[in-house]
Amino acid sequence: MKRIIAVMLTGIMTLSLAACSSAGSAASAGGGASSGGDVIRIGVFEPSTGDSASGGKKEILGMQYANSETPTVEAGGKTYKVELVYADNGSSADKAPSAASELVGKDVSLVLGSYGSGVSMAGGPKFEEAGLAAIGVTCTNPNVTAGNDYYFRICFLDNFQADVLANFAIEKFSAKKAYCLGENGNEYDQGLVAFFTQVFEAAGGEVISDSFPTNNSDFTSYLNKAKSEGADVIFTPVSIAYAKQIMEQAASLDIGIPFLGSDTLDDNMVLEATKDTNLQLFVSTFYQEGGSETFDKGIKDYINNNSDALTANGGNDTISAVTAMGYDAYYVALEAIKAAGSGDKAQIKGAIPSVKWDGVSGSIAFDEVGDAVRDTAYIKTADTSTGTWAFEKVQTGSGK
Amino acid sequence: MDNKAKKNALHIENVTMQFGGVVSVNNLSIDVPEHDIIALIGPNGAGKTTAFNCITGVYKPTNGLIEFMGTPMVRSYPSGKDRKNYKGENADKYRGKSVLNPTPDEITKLGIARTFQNIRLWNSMTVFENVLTAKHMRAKQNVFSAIFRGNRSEEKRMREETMELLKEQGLDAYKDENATSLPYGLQRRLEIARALATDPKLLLLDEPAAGMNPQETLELADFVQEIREKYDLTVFLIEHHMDLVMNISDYIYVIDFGSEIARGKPDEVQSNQKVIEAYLGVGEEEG
Amino acid sequence: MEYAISVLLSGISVGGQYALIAIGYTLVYGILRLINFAHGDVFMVAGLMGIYFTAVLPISLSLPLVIILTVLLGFTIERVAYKPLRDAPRMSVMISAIGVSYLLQNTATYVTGGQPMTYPTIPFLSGTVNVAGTQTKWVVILTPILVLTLVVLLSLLINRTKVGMAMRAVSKDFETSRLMGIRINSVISVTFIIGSALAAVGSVLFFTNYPAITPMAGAMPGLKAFVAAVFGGIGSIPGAVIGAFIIGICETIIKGLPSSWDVSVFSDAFTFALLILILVFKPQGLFGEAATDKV
Amino acid sequence: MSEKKSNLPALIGIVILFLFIILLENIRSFIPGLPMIFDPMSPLFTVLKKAAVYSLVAVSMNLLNGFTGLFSLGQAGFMLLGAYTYAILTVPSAMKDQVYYLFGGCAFQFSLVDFFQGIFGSAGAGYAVGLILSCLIAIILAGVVAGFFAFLIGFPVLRLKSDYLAIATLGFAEILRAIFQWQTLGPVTNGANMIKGFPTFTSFNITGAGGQVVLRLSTFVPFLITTVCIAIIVLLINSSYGRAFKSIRDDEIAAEAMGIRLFSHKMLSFVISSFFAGVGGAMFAMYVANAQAKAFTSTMTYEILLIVVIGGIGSVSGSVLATFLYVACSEWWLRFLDSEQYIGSFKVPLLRNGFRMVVFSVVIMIIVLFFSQGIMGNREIDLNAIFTGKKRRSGSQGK
Repeated sequence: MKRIIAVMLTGIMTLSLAACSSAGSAASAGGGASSGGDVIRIGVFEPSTGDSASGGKKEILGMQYANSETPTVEAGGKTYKVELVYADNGSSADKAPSAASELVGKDVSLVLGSYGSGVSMAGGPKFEEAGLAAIGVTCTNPNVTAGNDYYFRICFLDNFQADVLANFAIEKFSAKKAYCLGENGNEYDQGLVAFFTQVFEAAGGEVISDSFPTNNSDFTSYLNKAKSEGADVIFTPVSIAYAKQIMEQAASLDIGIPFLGSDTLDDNMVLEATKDTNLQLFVSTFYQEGGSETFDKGIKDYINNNSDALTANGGNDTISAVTAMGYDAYYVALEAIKAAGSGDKAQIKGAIPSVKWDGVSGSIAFDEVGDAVRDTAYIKTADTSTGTWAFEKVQTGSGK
Repeated sequence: MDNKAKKNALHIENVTMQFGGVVSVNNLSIDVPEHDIIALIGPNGAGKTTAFNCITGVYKPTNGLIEFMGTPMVRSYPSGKDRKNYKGENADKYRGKSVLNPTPDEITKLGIARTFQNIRLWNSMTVFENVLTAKHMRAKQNVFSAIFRGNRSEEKRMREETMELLKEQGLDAYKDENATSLPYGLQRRLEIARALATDPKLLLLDEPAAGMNPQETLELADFVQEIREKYDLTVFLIEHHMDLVMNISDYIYVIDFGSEIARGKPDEVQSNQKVIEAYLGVGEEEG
Repeated sequence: MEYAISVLLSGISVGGQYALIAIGYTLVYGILRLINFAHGDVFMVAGLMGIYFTAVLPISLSLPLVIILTVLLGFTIERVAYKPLRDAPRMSVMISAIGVSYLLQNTATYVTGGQPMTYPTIPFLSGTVNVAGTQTKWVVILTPILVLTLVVLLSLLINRTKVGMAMRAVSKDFETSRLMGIRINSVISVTFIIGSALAAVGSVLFFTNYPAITPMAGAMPGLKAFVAAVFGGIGSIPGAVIGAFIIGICETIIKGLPSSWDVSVFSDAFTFALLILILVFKPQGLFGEAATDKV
Repeated sequence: MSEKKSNLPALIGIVILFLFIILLENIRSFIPGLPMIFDPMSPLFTVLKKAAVYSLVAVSMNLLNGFTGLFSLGQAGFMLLGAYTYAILTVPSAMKDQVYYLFGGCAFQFSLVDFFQGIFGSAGAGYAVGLILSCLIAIILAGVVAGFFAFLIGFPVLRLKSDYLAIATLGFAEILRAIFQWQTLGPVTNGANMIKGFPTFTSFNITGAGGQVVLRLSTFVPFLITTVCIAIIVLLINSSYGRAFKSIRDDEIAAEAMGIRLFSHKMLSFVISSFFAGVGGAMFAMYVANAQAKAFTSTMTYEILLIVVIGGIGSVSGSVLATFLYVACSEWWLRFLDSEQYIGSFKVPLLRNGFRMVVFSVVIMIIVLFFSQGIMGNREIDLNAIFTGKKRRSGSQGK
């Protein structure tokens, strides 16, 4: 009897959901059919659950702000309303393809995202198959754009970033010995560590590296090891939650070695962890607050006037670099639409390589692989007394 | 007594089973001649089922030897810590000989099949499947031929034989019923049919009449004798029901607290004072 | 030397925190023969409650509240998700436990928005102290002491009180205890209450030391605590505690091995390898009792 | 009654299903005016592909958990083995330097794809034959590797009791993951980086001279592989061995007493289940177009376990049905729960990111607690009955 009820319930659920979803897709299909109308959809392929949710949300924030600032675009003599369509890729490679096809199914004209390279690589083939261009915002792994004609990106790459940080370590601290710590199985961490090691060792330094297992919470052993090995700098290109743990534990251990971090550490939750400690933390990043005053003011107002945005930003109005990147990505997308003259995805794809845009994070242009041409990164340091980021310098790589 | 003249199907010698400090079966020796029906009786907790479990490989006896059809099947002696704590007799009788401790399925393969005191049918299967599955052991097939139906003739044979068995047991009408939905008496019968499906030479019945009414018990007695003839079986059974035991057994062993207290033909045992004291007085009231 | 001490200190602290979770596992398993997969997540939820309460209430008030609510959570989980399945196959109960764990993790993701949350600083516990040249938090020193105290108290409870006697009886023979008129359900509830309370205390200690909480924060400590409980002999409280310390210390030693060996990634894998080894060679654990099945 | 005859309707049904899927995927190129949902890139097809992959994994888990009564939680580990075996064997040599860029190329230069292209040529029909053969062999080897590992770890773990077995297999999967992520093995496994560039489902679309797709088969291929595999599992379950597995599940002691070798049958079930989990893993790699150890977590195993429970432990058709429902709900139909919705001007409360999974886990708990039989219990949908319209007595084994 119960079984029959179960089957019935399931049936009803299925039917109602199917009805529900087909209604939804019918609506969007209607929109799609009238693409001669006045709406252009931009897909936002970002994680809002899972490990990278925090970064993904901040990136979305930049796009939302840009969208609120410039909600329309003129192309081919017509004014289109720009609509952001979201799909959560769940920070995981197995959810990414369906999130990608969700966007394809909603008939978007191009896609922005994602925070995190793994999901971008997992979603990439879907976009390619659908002939849909994607602009990566902060996915820094070389393999995102390599071998995929439809993936572009506006950020620098892992090897560049590692290069910059290794040079910074040598120039600023005359470092001879570096301790690298990354998450086991995370391509972002391990890629940066590998590139950092190449550059640092080429410059005559010594590198000791360790990996910690996923969901690790005790970092004191690693930090003590770095200390006992006499490392001059500690390089931790890890995701936000781990970075936070590492900072907290380093503070209680009185480690006294400067930390170098990659763009992921440019996050106010990490910053918070360094407040009122004697930690030295330097991160390389895409954008430094103060780079564009109008943008800074605008986005702070936007964040402070919108409780959801404030939550997404971790409860304060410190601007993350990824937010600025999201902002720039939106405008690059608009430029591409303008250049294409319509919302047609094939034309947009064709237009992107020639797009040039002076964004808040610097000027953006694409090379033949689809990567942004960038040769500088910002280094900033955590001001532990005020709990803010302080600009350190503009750093170039070793030129390799 | 003509037991000596006959060949023994099962020969149990000095079997002791000790759990920690408790001796459940103590120095038990039993002979089960071929084609006979032998019974092992004793009050609750006397160690009857433990003895069965030693024969069928569920337990490894602490000490003793069990021969099947003249070849040693189980042999064990206490060693190490067990030797120090050993409370039974003949501790060193089998020392030096190889330890034999086959698993239950190996014993079944030799030709010993059993039923259980608390019926253990496969509850998700039909009557037919219960018997058919017991044929699996002797089927000539491997997993590939089974998947790709290369064993079709073998499968056909098994199904036919199963059907035959069910017909003989009068269970064919129920073949598609779920095994556990059968009345109690039929479940017992099915368990015996399932045991027969493994082509045994020796059948061990663990309280086959438990929970049956007098009528069913009578039928069971006939049934046991019938299958003995038909399949040329030797039967070794544990029973509470005195009627059944006295009716069909050729020879009876009585144990209490793990040790043998009497043995003999039914009428001899019946009149044995020790047995009456230990067991019959209680048993009659119960049965 | 200084380095060795620092590794040992981390190990003791990690082990102590595992111990508090492991006791919950071992109690529940001892009685219900159920791997309570949700236990690690209860621990995580306790941590989150700690964050949310201290944001609005003083610590002296919020910590007791966390313990009470965690106990309530553990109690509710047992009543809702395990009790109805008392007579179902063991697999069903375990699946239910996995389901609860899934639910707690997803709810935590929903509530926190997937952001790692920062555990508040608790005065004194978060303070630092210098041990033989290594700086560490007070909580590291206090955890083992607290664990040992709790073990003594629990042993007293189990060996000297009526409830404890009932618990022992139930874990020896569930059915007979039921027939003997022991109120099984209340005994089980008491077990869950004790386990959850310990998880709450554990969460305070653990997250003071490792202050970032993600929805997955409970999963790994939970699994490791279970391994510790098996290692020590499931059902035995001192066993669980000793197992937890051994695992904690081994883990930090592995992490602390020279980087050139490149084995630190296997600190978690080691725990599981240890589990498989112990299950194969000494399934009853260090202090557990072997059980025989009745045919 | 001969078996072949009675299974004919089911076979015809399956062929019709295949044709229907091919038609469905290509229909929009014949009738362009159809709604977006029929676009080959729409979520419908992503869901169908993923569900096809997952249903094989779910059925393989059901074989072990449902039919043999072994509670194993190692499925993700075996999928990982399958995915990596497939990926390493099929990445074309030309791609290897780029994919293994951190390690200066792959230590394992052989590629099945190149091998067969060397034989059959790299264009036209020769290419197709080479592709099919290389994928087929790689998939089978993926299963073999997974099965072999199962065989190795089966020795220690299959002697354990139910819940210990569960936790030991779970631990085994975790160990495997750590090993595959280990940078030291990078030249083979690519360490933390994903392996990509190998043939995926999309590679099976037939393209014309200009590179445009003529006939899409990317949804059909996973259906075909899954159907064949599940058919084999069903044949196994209905064979003498399948009955032996069930007897072990129902009563181990009785099974042993009836001469069924417990250990070797458990091992058999474990190895076969792992073989198909490995095949499922290879297909999963084809679905996500990459292989990365990070994806094969215990959460994945739990997800598959929950699918099996929803479908009914001990029902193959239940598992398949539940997989399609589960994947469609979690990846498609329930996505609306994750974003703010308005009914008119009324903002529906609670809806925001993560809500979908909360609702989902509540539904799962309700099923586990109140409908523990799942959708199908241990019954099966009789394909023959559906396609002949005749209803046979359920449970009839007299065929």
